[in-house]
Amino acid sequence: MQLIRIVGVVFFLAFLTPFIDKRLGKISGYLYALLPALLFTLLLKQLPDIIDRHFIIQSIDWFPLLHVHLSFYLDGLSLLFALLITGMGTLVFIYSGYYMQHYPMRGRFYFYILLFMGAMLGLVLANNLITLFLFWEITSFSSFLLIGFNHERPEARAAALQALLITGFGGLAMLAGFVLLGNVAGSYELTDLLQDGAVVKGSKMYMPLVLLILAGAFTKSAQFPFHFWLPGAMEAPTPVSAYLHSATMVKAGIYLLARLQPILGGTDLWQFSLGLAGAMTMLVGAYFAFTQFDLKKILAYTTISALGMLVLLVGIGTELAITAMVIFLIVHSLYKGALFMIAGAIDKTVGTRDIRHLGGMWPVMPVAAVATFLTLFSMAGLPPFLGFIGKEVIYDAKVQAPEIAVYLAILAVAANIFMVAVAFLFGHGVFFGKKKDPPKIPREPAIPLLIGPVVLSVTSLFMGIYPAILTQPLVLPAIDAVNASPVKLHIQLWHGLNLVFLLSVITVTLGLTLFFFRKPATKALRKFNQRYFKIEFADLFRKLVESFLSFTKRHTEVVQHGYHRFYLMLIFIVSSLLVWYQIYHTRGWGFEANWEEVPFYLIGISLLIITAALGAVFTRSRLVAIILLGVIGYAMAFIFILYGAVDVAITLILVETLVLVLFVMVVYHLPSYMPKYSRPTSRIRDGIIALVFGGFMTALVLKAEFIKISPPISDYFLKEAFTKGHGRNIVNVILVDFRGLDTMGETVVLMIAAIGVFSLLKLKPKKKKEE
Amino acid sequence: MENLLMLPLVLPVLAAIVSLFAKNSLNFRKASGVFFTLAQLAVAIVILVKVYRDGILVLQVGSWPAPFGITLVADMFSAIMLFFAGLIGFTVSVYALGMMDERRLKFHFYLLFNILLLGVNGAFITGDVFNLYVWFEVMLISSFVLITLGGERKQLEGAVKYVTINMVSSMLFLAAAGLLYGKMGTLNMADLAVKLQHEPASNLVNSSAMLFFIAFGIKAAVFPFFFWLPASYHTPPVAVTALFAGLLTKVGVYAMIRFFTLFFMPLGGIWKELFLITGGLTMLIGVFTAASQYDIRRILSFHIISQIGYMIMGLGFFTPLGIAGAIYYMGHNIVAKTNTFMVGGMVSKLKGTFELKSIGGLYKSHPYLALLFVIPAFALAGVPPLSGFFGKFILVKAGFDSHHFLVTAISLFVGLITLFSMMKIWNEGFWKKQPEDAEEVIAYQEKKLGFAMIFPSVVLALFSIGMGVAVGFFFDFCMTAAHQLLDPSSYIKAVLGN
Amino acid sequence: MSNPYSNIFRIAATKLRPLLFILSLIVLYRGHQQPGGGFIGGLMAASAYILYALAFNSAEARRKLPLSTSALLGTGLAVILVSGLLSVLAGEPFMTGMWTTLHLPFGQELHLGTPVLFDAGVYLAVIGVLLTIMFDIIDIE
Amino acid sequence: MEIILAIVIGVLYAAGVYLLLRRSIVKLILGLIFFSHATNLLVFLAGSLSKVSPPFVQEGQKVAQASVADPLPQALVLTSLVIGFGITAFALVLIYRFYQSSGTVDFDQLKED
Repeated sequence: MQLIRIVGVVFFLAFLTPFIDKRLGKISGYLYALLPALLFTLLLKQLPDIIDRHFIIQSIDWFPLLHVHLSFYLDGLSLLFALLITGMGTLVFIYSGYYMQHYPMRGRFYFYILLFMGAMLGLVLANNLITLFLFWEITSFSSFLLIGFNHERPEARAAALQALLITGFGGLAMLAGFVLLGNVAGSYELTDLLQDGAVVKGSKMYMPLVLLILAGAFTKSAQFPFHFWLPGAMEAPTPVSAYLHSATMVKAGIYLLARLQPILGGTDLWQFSLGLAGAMTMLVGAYFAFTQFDLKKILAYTTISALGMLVLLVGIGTELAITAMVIFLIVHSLYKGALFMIAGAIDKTVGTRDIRHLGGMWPVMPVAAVATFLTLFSMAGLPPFLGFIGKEVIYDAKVQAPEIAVYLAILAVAANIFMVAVAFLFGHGVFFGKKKDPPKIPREPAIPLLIGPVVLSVTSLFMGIYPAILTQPLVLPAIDAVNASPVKLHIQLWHGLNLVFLLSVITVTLGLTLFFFRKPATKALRKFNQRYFKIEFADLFRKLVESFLSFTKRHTEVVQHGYHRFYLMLIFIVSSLLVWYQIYHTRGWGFEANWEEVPFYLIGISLLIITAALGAVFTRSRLVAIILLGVIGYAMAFIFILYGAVDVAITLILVETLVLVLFVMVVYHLPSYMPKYSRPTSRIRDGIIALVFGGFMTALVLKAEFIKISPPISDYFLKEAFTKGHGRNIVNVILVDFRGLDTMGETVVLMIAAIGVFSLLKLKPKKKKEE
Repeated sequence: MENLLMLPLVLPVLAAIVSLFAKNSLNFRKASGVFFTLAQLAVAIVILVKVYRDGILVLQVGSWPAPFGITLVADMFSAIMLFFAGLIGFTVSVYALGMMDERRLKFHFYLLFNILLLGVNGAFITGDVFNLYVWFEVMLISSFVLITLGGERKQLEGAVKYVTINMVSSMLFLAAAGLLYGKMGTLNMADLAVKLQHEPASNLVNSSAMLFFIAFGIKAAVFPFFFWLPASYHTPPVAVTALFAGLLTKVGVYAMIRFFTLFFMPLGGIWKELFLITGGLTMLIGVFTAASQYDIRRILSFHIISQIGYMIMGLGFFTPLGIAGAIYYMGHNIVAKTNTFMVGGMVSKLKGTFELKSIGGLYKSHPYLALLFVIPAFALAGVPPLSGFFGKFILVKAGFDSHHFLVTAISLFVGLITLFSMMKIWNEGFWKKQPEDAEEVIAYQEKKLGFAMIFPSVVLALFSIGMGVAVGFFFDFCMTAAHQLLDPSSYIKAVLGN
Repeated sequence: MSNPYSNIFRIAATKLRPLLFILSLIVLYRGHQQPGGGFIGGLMAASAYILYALAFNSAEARRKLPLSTSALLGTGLAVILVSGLLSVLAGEPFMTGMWTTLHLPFGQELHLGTPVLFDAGVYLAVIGVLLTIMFDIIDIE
Repeated sequence: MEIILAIVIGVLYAAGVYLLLRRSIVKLILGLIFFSHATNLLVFLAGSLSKVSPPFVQEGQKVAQASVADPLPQALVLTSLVIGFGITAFALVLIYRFYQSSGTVDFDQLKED
């Protein structure tokens, strides 16, 4: 099987959506579902091979110089994820087929979500870290486009940007981490890296690279304190929430952690970071889920909690913990996907997702109610659902975790108590209790909306009842991949009466208690939140962005302030500092002032130039300034003649005259020159800057004069000007022959200057338009 | 065949001559203007292929042997830059067909355009220090005229700043060239390199080298010399800005890389540190300034600065990968930056303004424009698999390889802010609803976007994608160029003979 | 410009024009051997017309020109380019000097080469440039 | 004798810098002209000043005498002079138009928006 084709075909279909959607219109969603279904069966067929440890590795050279290959790897872990992605994908497409049928820009929706699915498949199948990163980023961006799908809502735009910035931040950190990892191990291929765990752990770069990679995984998987983008992401259409923000994209971080566990895991740093982040996230998510009103928000926070649990389990890293992680991953995907679909279905048919406006609806929508409750039982970890097994293994893993077992167990129980309560709150709130009057008359949601939840809850049930047949073959290869050593494990529903079972019982009991006292409890908690726990992370983030913006605004006002002469001033000051530093640094040149050699006329002419320059600087009359400028020009021509530069002198005199004429003609039109704009202090400041600048130029000239590293090439010109250049005026021969290209350029400059003058004077903006 | 190298210089001059004589037929002038840019692109491709296959191309102009006359040299680096100059020249000239108003076209727009390319081409292929000055001046004067063309008040105000600061830079460059000649007695780059290599006292050259750094720094718009750029780039018509944004600062970077790899960095001294510090600060300050803007052109202008920082940083690493990365990044940036400006121009054509606060709704009304924006914008932000991602990846790798962690971390952080700025344009201009109280937009009659505007943008977008997808292919050129730069013996041998 | 000097100025400008023009040609031709050359020659020739334009007006001076200013620019540039390309036709590198000797009557020899042609191109272009600039500026008044 | 000319160059640059830092746009142009004067003199000085006869090949000889001045800096100065002239002319007209459209010669009144 060509793995690249599995990924490629999804992208291919994505790029066809604009055409397909135009042709097929409303039914396109159902058709798209065929592709993930097909891929699901294809992947499932690989299962026996994978169980027999016949892994697939395929590679295409992409950027071999830097060891980047489009390489793919199918083992138990990637297969499990790929199955989840395609399986959930099938259901989500069926669901969207109905849900999205009247949405504006439906075509773009399918485009993005297919793009996402392809990227997600690529991510879990990639063998090369950089390839993985490529797909990782595409999931971020397609998620951005999907969260902001209702783009005319400011909240949607803000949430999309927030998610993108956070995951983008993590992505960049992760890229840095990958590059470091690649540098340490000499390869980006996971299959190579899996052999090199010891090298990596022993390297000096281990700590930075782990922290950087964790930043990527944690942001993507919404770990505390980056968790807040996930509730915000509920701005996306519900199929997106069901797919991306519960079952797949947020699991990418978990996948990565599990994938890298054999390479990076097992150290204190790893266990501590994952443990801390996971535990915090688990608690924070569960706690906040309890106090939400919006169904999707409730689910989002429970997702956060579950993600925390998964990270924690990867962090513990024992065989049992990994087992628990893998099982719970499946459990969670099944129930969370189903619940989101239910929430969306209710929203669609009833018109609201606010739990305060819902209630007593089981008589009108019995199928939905049954599916929901089956799902919720799994979520609450009741037997005989897969959720029960999941929870049992989790407790088992924690009880048996080294050293910190007690604390972990307590944390897990605490979080699960909230989960149980939330599960009942959700189910009860929607289907039992008083009937309220929601915006639309409640009825059974359409069949396509229910297929997903029903399939998922039934799967969950059967996987719980027949763990050996259904669960084990799926789970074992994955565990095997993470532990990188074959695992013998027997998964069963009933473990017998032991500590773990006791914990389960406690959890359910306390959860139910919390549920029964929900009214006082939520009230108290909300009050508590208002008073003591005010931090809204999303707000905090928004403030961070805003203060960054106002910082940049101030920064801009400082940097690009608009005063031209201060720009110049800064340039002059920095130049002076840099050049003086260099002159000081390379000061080894013999410099001796020899005033005796200087002929008197040279002193005279120099004094003339200096005086004229000072005069031109300080005069208040522009006419005097212009005349003095002319004097300088002619004096310079004199110097040129003294040193044998006849042509230069003639040209300078002519040019100087022309410039004077031009100056007079132009300045004639300007208002009388030079009102006294500047204060004495600024004059002194500018004077100092000018002297420092002029000073280094003098120093450089002297330096050039006293250092002659090699004889000039012009001897050649003296020899060849007449014999080969047929001219006696060597300067002219240089201009038209030896360096004729310079003269060509020079002529072009003149020509453009002329055109510039012409267009400046002749092409003026039309009067009637603005200004 | 060595005369091939004269074509990048002869063709634009020919274009100018044609334009001067065809005074009365605007259509002919337009057609020939575009034709000559296309011809330059074709020549550039031929040169690139030839240099890649057969090694460095050299033309001794006037048959004068190397250190004495002017030598035109195309090594890989030059050829790559020449190619991008041709690509941008051609695409922008087509774009200008749709964007420029008739009046400006009448006033020799295409002549100026071609002469600007002459300056750029000349700068890329000359092997002579003073000749480089001349081409800089050609480039500069035509950019002066292009920036003022039309004579609107804002243009003139921006131009005065642009002109003065750039003239100061030119003078410093000229002074540095003069001082270098005074010490070394030669102007030919290869000859200079040889003389500096074998001279124990050559580090004394370093202080005039600082003048080169400042002069090129101003041209390349690095911190703290960049002020002229944001002060002026938003004033001329967007076709002009697109051309400038893509090419002009890169010529400064080109000169910086050329001079410092060939002459000064092997001498030792503070150059590496200076480049890393300048690069880091340029990235940061440019990107911060961009984040606060709300005018599309100003956002993009400030990002030019920040992205120059990446290239300077790559030079500062001074490893083959670093320099190749800088070259690759330069190519990527030339393409993507020009394209974002082009899309910005189309937005203004539709809405009559560049002010993000007044526009919106383009995602809904012009989906293909949204797509055209997203590609270069994502490329700039470094999203895989577009060109910018690999630019960033290579530089990060080069930075980590050479243990420059801080500046590399800064470059990653800057990538994030760049993403933020690009998404700001996206959120405000494309996703947001068209604000109903934006007077200038309401008063404006929406213009249609013609093929001439869209086509070049599509070409550049495909190029951004291609440079990413086929990164191995493109980077091969850059790597060859970097090896040539770091081991100048082949360059020297090609120019001077044995 | 109706002061008593203007008439004298006009007469001077009219008389000087051909004189300066011929002088400029000499400067151009001698340039390769003696001080002078295309730029200086061009400047002198241009000043003939600039004086004329100052004495009368730019429109009058334009009329006296054999070619329009932009055609002068174009011709100048074209001559430069041709002088460089001649050697290319002969298979030599761009801008290689090609020399030939013309035998004039009375035993005179005229040594002609592409560099001289090049200088003539500069000469023409410089005239075009200066006249464009000066005429336009004179037109401001 | 270099030292005196080096000082002249320094003074010209200083004068240029000082004028460039003024608010008046006319002084800005003056400053630029100073800058280009200073630079031309500097480039000229870069050749050695010890030989002073003009660089010509004498009649009847085929090779110039060794005592002639270095012709290359002269050629460079010539080129840069001419280029400088073109740019100065353009800049002059630019400030004229600048004044015409903005009505001021004071640079500080023009902050970018």
